[in-house]
Amino acid sequence: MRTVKHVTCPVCGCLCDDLELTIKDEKVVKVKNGCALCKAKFLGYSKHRVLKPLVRKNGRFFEVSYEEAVSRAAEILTEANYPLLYGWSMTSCEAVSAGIELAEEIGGVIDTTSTLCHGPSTLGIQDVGISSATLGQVRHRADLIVYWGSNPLIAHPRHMERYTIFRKGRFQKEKRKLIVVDVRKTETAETADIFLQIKPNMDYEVLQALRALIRDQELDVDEVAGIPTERLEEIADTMVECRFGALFFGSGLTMTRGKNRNIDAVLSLVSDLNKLTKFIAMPMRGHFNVTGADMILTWQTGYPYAVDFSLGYPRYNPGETSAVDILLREESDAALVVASDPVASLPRKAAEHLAENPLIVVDPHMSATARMADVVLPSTFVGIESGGTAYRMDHVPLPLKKIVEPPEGILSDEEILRIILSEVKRKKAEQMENP
Amino acid sequence: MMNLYPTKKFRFPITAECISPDVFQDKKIEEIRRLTVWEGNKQRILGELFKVKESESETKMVVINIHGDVSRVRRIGAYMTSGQIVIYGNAGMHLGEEMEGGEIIVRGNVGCWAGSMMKGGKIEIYGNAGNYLGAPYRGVNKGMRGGEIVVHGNVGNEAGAYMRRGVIKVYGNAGQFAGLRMQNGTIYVQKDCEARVGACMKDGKIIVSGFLESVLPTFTIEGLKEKVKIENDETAEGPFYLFLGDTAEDGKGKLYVSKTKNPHLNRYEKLL
Amino acid sequence: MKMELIIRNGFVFDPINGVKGEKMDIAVRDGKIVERVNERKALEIDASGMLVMPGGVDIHCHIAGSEVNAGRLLRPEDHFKYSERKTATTRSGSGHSVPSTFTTGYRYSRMGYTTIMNPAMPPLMAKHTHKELNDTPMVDKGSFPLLGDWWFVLEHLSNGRIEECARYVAWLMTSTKGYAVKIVNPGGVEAWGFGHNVHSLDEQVPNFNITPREIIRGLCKVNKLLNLPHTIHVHTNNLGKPGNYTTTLETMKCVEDLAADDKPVIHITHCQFSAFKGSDWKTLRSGAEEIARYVNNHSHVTLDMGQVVFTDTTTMTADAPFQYTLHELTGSKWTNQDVETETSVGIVPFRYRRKSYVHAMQWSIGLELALLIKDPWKIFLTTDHPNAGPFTAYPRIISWLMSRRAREATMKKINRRAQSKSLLPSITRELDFYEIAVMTRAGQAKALGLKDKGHLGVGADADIAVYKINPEELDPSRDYKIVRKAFRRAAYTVKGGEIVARNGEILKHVKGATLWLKVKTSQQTKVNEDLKRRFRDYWTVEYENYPVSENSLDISHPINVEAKI
Amino acid sequence: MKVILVTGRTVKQGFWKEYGKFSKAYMESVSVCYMDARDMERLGIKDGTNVQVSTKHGSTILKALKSTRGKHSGIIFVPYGPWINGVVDPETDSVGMPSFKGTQAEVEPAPEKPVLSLEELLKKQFRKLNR
Repeated sequence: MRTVKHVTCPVCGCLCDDLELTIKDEKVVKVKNGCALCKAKFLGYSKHRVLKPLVRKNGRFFEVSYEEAVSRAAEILTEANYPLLYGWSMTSCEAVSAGIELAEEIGGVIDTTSTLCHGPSTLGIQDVGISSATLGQVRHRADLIVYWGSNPLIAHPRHMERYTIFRKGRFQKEKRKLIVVDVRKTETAETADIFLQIKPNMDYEVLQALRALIRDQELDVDEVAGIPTERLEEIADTMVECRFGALFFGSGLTMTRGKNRNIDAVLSLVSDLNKLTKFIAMPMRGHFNVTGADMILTWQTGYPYAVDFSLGYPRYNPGETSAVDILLREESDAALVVASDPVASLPRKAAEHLAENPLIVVDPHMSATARMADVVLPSTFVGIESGGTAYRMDHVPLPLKKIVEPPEGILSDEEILRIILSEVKRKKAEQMENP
Repeated sequence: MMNLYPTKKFRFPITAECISPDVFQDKKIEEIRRLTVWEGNKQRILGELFKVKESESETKMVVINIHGDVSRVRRIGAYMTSGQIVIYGNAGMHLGEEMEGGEIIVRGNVGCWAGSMMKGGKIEIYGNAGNYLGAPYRGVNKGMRGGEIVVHGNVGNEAGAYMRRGVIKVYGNAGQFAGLRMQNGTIYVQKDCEARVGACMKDGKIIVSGFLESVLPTFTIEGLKEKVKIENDETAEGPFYLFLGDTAEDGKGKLYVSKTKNPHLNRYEKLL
Repeated sequence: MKMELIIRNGFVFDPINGVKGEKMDIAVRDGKIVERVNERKALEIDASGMLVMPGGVDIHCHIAGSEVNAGRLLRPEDHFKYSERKTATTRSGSGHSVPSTFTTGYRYSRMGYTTIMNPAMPPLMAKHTHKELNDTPMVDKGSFPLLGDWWFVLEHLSNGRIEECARYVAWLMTSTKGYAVKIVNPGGVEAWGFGHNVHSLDEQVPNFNITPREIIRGLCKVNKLLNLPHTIHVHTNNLGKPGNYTTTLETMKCVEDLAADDKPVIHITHCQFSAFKGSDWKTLRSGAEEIARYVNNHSHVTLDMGQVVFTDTTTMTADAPFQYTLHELTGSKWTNQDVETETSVGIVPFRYRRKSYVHAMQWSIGLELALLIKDPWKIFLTTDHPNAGPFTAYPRIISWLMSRRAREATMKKINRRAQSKSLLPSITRELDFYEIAVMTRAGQAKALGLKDKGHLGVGADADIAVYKINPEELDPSRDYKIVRKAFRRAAYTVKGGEIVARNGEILKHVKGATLWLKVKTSQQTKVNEDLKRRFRDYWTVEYENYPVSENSLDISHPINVEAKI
Repeated sequence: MKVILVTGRTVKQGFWKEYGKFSKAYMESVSVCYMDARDMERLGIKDGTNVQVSTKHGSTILKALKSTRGKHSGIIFVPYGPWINGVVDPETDSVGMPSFKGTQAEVEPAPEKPVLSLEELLKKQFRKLNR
């Protein structure tokens, strides 16, 4: 038995780095400090593993060597006219970096699960900017917390305990005020001082109304999205009167009608509030390294997700170069999925085209997507069986640790991608010689 | 006059900003066939993807006719300054992006970002247009700066976003957020309009002659108007409610909404 | 073993070794300048009729890290028309004012630059900065942690515990793999945590019993105690505000008594932004004369220009309250990122327009400073990339510095009122290639304390730039356009003894090392459980997960520093 | 009955997905539909009755569960997952994001129709597995 301390949790965007794990016979047997999701991952990850590379022949999977699987994968990718490389939010920055180079080499489109969570938030930021901060800043200073369209008690279980409601800070010893805005009374809403239950698809109207109210504009209407105007005035006053406000928003805003414009409005509201007090906003990023994938794509290509290399240089235009749109238009002719399960998470029509493509899946599990694959390359669990770097939702980078040995012979995402890349380069050089 | 016929049904995105009168000008047909285009990640020449034929023309103006479905072909007519493109079929994204002059006529539907950031000239679409008609590229705060777009069918979301000058006329329906953050210019929607028209508009004019799902709470009623000028000698017959907004950004844009088609808005009348 | 190289017959400008345009050969072996090489075996560059200089050194350019990346993310519109295609040797990229990392490295290399300093690293984000620096090829690089508003610094200095503070700074410098102490609007950035600012050197920082003056003096003393190669690197209070030149003068004065042996103890960065006279934007005037007079009479200061060029760019500094003011002023989109316990960042897109009075005055002020300060070893060429313009504008700035005619050509096109208020028309000075070599490499390397950079003496790193300019034939005053062109595309860039670029074409993608300080103090801060708890209490990460490990640097180049404590 | 469909995360979904998508526990945590008690009454169904949820994009069979999350009449809540993905609106409005929340839907009782297992669901939905 041994213990490992200060472990970073590879589950959600909170990226708690204070876990203490007990290891027995190269298995995690005890998790200290972790939430339910964290415990589920560390104690349950080793089930339903794929332990041998698989290649589909005549509709059936056959176990093969990594060499054979990689060779087949490289063949698929080299031949493709418009390959899609999707996933990336549940692996290390180092693996993403290899993925970007691969996408560039084969003239593909690389997109992350941002596209399905906070892609619209990025579009909002690109239109109006964002006033934000690291989570410690919130912890030390905020006296007002707003969760809008997000349910941290479920999706980010330790967010409130580590950074907001249940934690004291240097300048904030008293209890903070909590406002929750949602379409139903979530677990988080139950703990709120103020809960605004608004009609679905009406967030934009509420946000704009608040913006007008903090400018002391009068509204011509008596209610917005089911909320009386006087009540909105009270909320506006509460926001203006705080010393430091922090608004966290989730997919309740990005996935509903208005999408990126809801975020545009939320960020504009927060920006406006800075004329009167201090206010910050932050997207509640879901997967543990979706922020890191955005970051590394941004510094290597200039763009955070949905990057299209088909013309030999990076281009970006979600709606045009994003995964779901490409799949719905049936444009791709090959796909590589890393650390994600799009067949289980994309709308069916998009998933259908993905499955029709020659499909390569790099994943430790037999996921729904792996079930559809032509090549399955089993990999290690990043943050458990291999290390690397990940970014917390507030852009703080943290180390992922290798805690236990992976099953014998199993490679990491990064290693697999690097060998695919070199195999692709080899095949391309070969083609140059014998066209 | 150059005629282009697609040689096949395209599966991959085709990038072909070379299909522009400015590029074709003074080029021999052989040179035109050799222009670079991209099919997915493969570089091709125009002659591989299109049969190119020259035909007699009465005008000196460069005219390009495209016969067939080019809905996967992007950037046709981008940056053009003169001449004419006529498309007998559907056209792809970014049609006439940043065009400065000349004319594009589409006898079919067009994809998103048609006339994006255009500065001059005219685009006339007989079918429907996608989202972001005349709207700018991501992060850009200058939309349409001149010229005219006419759509006989419907348009998607964010038509005329960030518009600074020019006219967009839609004879069908419009999606959400028409005229988002517009600063000047005119948008006319003859039929119905989804919600959030004029969101964050600072100035300019939007006219909705059909049913409007809802007016943003940040618009204030200003009065009633019998008719509104669209451009030159074209007017829209009312009566119209006149709203001002968007007060969320201290805007003073004018939003005209048909009174007769929108009885659900008559509650505003008590404020007049 | 690497190849040997000989650069023949060039006009060599090597100010550190007193070489002023003499025709000579430069020999290279194993990445170093050597006395001689085997001339039959060595690869030869024929540099006859060309300038040979040490590789360019940039003391201040925001090219990597969380704030730069937030700028990239904010601005797809900055990138989509500035793309670089992948080639057999290079990676692709994009960006005008905030280019992607690979592209940044290639662009520097094309101009003959080989060493660059990234001047603003939030310590908590150091891992990020170094990841980006790893991906910035072609150049050696370093990064300055932002320390002026770090709680540990504020607390120790307010209690007068200079030595204790120095030990923490030593720990942080080594932990973050940093190169110099950066101070930005001291006290103002902490005040921004609640949306406020400080407005003079003697205003109390809210919640901390300390003033900006005490922070600057304290860190200046710490810097000396630790024996760091560069001085404190200061972005002044009140930056970007009319009338701020007095704050700048006071800032320089406040450490006057800490100087010894005529050595610099403070670097005032992007001084143009801190040299404004006047009471508001309408009455804005240049404070360059006053600042130049002070600098000409003192030896404890170095500065860099922060030269404005007329273009669309992205402003980004840790001076978040200033960035907010800029957002209010322009109405442009605004990104802010406060970093717990340490610092902040603000980003606003900006366009410098010739026809704007203020922007034209800023353009003039930068050049006035560079020309009125007599000693080129005291003021260096920068644009505070990308704040006053992208670094790719350096060749243009060189032409302004070398040619009155070039200045007049631009002067004619700027705002008329600015034309009449500018001091530039009265300045006749035109710099020569030697002075340019000082301002763009030798002086910068010296100020940074980089012993192996910025010169071509035996033992120096073989980082060399060759430009297609014949100083015997060309009159830079008249032929400033040729000068500009030549500096834009070095004929050859040699990095670590290898030819990496030729006539603007990248021949080889090389990594470049990360330079950082391994500071040794005789008595180190004892890290016990209590201290770890305090770390955890100040930050939201574990003490153990905070430092940047050396093996995370692709090429680590530690520089050992023996502290005096 | 006409409702608005909202999909999202739940504790169980987040928990069991770590154990593998083909586990029974994952299926049981995801192939469910949380409804307002009054809506269930109106439909005449009990806690645990199967319902068919349909939109113009497709339909699926889920087990209806009484929501403990206050009143939200007219809204049904379904955890993210393959069961509901055939039903949500794939339209991205040219921003890349499908409409996972706020889709108009129809709910009807389907006590005799079974909830499919993941394997069955995939076989039904994807041609590739039937070749």
